[in-house]
Amino acid sequence: MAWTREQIAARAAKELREGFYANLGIGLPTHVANYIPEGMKVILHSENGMLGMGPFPYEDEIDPDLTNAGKQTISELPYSSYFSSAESFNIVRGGHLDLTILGGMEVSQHGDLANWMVPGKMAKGMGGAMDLVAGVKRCVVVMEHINKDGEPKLVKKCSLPLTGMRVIDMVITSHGVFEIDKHGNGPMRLIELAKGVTLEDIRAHTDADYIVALNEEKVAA
Amino acid sequence: MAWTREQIAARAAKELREGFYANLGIGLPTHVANYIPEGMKVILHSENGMLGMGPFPYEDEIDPDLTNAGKQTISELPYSSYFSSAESFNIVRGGHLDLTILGGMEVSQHGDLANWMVPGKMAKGMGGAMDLVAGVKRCVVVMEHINKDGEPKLVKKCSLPLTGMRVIDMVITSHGVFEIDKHGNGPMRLIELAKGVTLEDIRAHTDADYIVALNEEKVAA
Amino acid sequence: MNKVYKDAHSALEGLAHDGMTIMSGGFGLCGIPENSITALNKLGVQNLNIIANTCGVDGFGLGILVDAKQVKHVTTSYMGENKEFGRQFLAGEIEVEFTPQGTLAERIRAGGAGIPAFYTKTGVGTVVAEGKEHKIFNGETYILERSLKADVAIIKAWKADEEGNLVYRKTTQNFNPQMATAATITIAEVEEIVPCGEIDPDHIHTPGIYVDRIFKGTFEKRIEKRTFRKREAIKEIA
Amino acid sequence: MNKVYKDAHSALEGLAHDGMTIMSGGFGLCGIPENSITALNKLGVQNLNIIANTCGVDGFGLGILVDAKQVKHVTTSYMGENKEFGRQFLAGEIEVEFTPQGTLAERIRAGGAGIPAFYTKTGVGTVVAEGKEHKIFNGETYILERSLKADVAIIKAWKADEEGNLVYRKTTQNFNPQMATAATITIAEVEEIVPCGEIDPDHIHTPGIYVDRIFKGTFEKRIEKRTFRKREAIKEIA
Repeated sequence: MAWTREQIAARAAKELREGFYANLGIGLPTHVANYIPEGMKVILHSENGMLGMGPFPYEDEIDPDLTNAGKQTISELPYSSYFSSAESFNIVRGGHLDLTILGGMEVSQHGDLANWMVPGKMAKGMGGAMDLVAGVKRCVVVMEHINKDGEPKLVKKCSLPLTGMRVIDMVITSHGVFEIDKHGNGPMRLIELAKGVTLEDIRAHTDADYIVALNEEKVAA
Repeated sequence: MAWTREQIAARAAKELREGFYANLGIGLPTHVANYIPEGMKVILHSENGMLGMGPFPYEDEIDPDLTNAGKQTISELPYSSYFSSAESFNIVRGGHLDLTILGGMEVSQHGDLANWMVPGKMAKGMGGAMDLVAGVKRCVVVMEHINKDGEPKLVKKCSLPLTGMRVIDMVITSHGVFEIDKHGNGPMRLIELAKGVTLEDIRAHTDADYIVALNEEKVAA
Repeated sequence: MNKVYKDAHSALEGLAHDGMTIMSGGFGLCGIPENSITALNKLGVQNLNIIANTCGVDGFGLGILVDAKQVKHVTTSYMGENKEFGRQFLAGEIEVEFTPQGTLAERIRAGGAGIPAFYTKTGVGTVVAEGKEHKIFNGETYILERSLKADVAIIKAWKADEEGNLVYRKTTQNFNPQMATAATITIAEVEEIVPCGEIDPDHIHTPGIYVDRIFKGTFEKRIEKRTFRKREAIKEIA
Repeated sequence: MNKVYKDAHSALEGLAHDGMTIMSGGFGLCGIPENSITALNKLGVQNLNIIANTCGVDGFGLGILVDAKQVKHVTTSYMGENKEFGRQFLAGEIEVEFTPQGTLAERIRAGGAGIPAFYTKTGVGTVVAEGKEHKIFNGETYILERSLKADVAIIKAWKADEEGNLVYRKTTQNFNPQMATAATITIAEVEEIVPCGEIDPDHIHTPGIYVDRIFKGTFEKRIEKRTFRKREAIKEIA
């Protein structure tokens, strides 16, 4: 009884605003695009050099010269633009993106993120993740609340190698939504509970310090 | 009895080679373009964002959107390209230009150049001169041998504020051609005399240390 | 999110304030934001900090703001043949920071790209290097240059689409694309605004993410040095 | 100065040598220099230092050189799903320097732009920052990153003219334009070589000054993840 992956993606989509320039990470974050409200214009950035990323193409329009950062074939929109990787990361590093939504392995209560390697396992590389968390105005992580071994992923201090230090503003897990004051030293703020999840569930599966600051309406929703 | 300004420009043109990418400074250096040998392709760079700078346009083809770094209206060639100032100076700073030819007020025997300001007089700014001398593979100065007050412009040490330190490879004056070993501490090498100029003339009007290393053929020419 | 404004005045109103830092595109009088400059003059804002490669001529381009004594400080590579600018400079009425042209371009680019500082060889051993950190890389000496940012960038492009994607024409590009990236608010004046989809996305020079406001301007395009050749005689260069 | 070569082999012959540093453009399998990679494989050069955002897949792209054990060191942001690469990495047969993707792009750009080092926030507090100079600007901590250069850059563009001016198509641009600037010799393989004058000079992405050799290649353009939607059902994004 918690949010499914699709429900996490749907909740994350509520962080989007009209006119936002946003980057959605590979995997679960990509699904957020399916929940952009009808009529809202959100311009999606793809690290490999595109703004205005469109949906998957029709099969007869697949173009090997048009792929996204996840190496998937995609399509363009009337307002799309293409550019180099250098320009793409000027956009990222320069703070021009309004929002990025990324997956996570661990998030600390002060906003540290670990999502690129597990010691002892083969690291494939950080790709653009370190650039995104360092540069984008607002960083949201979407992930399960506990890992495969049943351990909390919201922690006091990350045990895995970091992707960024004090970079995450919000975490949306299968269990609820947490706000982080990445520049301060306070606890996380639990602002929403997933349907069917109790405060007791959160307590049992969260290592990070947090306070409960539920928005009544949102609990009911 | 020395080289005229046009003769200096003509001599400087001999430093060009087929396929060179070159930047010609404002004033006398601009005239060098008139002496590029027939059939030799030299691609001219303009700091304001162009490669393949063409000649002045025909009067009915003047385009205010197409000017050079001297703010003159110019024309394009079939192989021209346009780009930003940032890219233009990546080309300069990154060492992609083969040659620049610049004017000078003073050049020291170790290749220091002063050509942008005179203390007490109003400085208009260095423009791209400091970037050019710092970045271009080979820097040639064209200038009169003595200044308006009759003083030598080839000096042991510049008295005017520098444009660059140890940056000049060759100086072509009204009196002759001098090579500089900008990374060493030796004297300049006088390799050519202008027609009608004697070694005595050079001695009388040169403050810099130099040795005479004339190429016989060139003296005769 | 409508980025299209009626004119320079409506695009600048509410943004312009005394003491603000403005980046202004152009090289000489080529590719300058004529309309925004005139609007700033009419709005009467004072004590402006201007970042621009050159500062116009008497009575045109940024010269308009200089003539009206609206400018307090200029970061530039070349002040040009502007007499009133020269007079104010010598009289100490206007402060000038000269920065080499390529360093200026790169400092602006760095400002937009999240790079606070970079090393360059340009200016080593000159007055430009004074007071700056020196460091040796591979046996060569470099100096540390800081990035530049602005409150507002006023730039000129040829065409925009409604998303703010911009294309420039010939040598009007110059400082405009980088300035677009380095300001809190970027205002682009253009000769034509076209619907999205009309500009080939491979031809876009400045992606719309960098552009906050656009308007269609009217342009005098004054020529600083009108040089030309006769049809008959002159040999082509190169 | 003829820049046009017959094929990858003639463009690389005499340049390729054991232990050389090669920048290779592309992102995944999109916009990669397929022909030059194959030629390097056939030339049999060993102990290569490769700078590339990703390293191909087993049997295609840079994976060809990895499979043949021609690669000694890789500077990359993401090694991808390449099994043989992973095996060599775990076995210590290949050295890998991971660098964040944006930092990699900027290090290459800096290499071509005469900038030996720059400060960035990316990687602060992570393993990437270890051993690097830290400096505070405006209250924020940044690390100093060094530029990258190569002996040869092998890149892929859509079209070239005979001067070497290049245009790219869609997302094939990626690392190619910056790599073109950062190598002693840049070899561009293209789908079409056109006479000078056929490419609008405002549309040129890479000016010919950065390009030493060009040839017309043949391209498989393998797709890594073939994703599509049905015509009927699916709602458009945005």
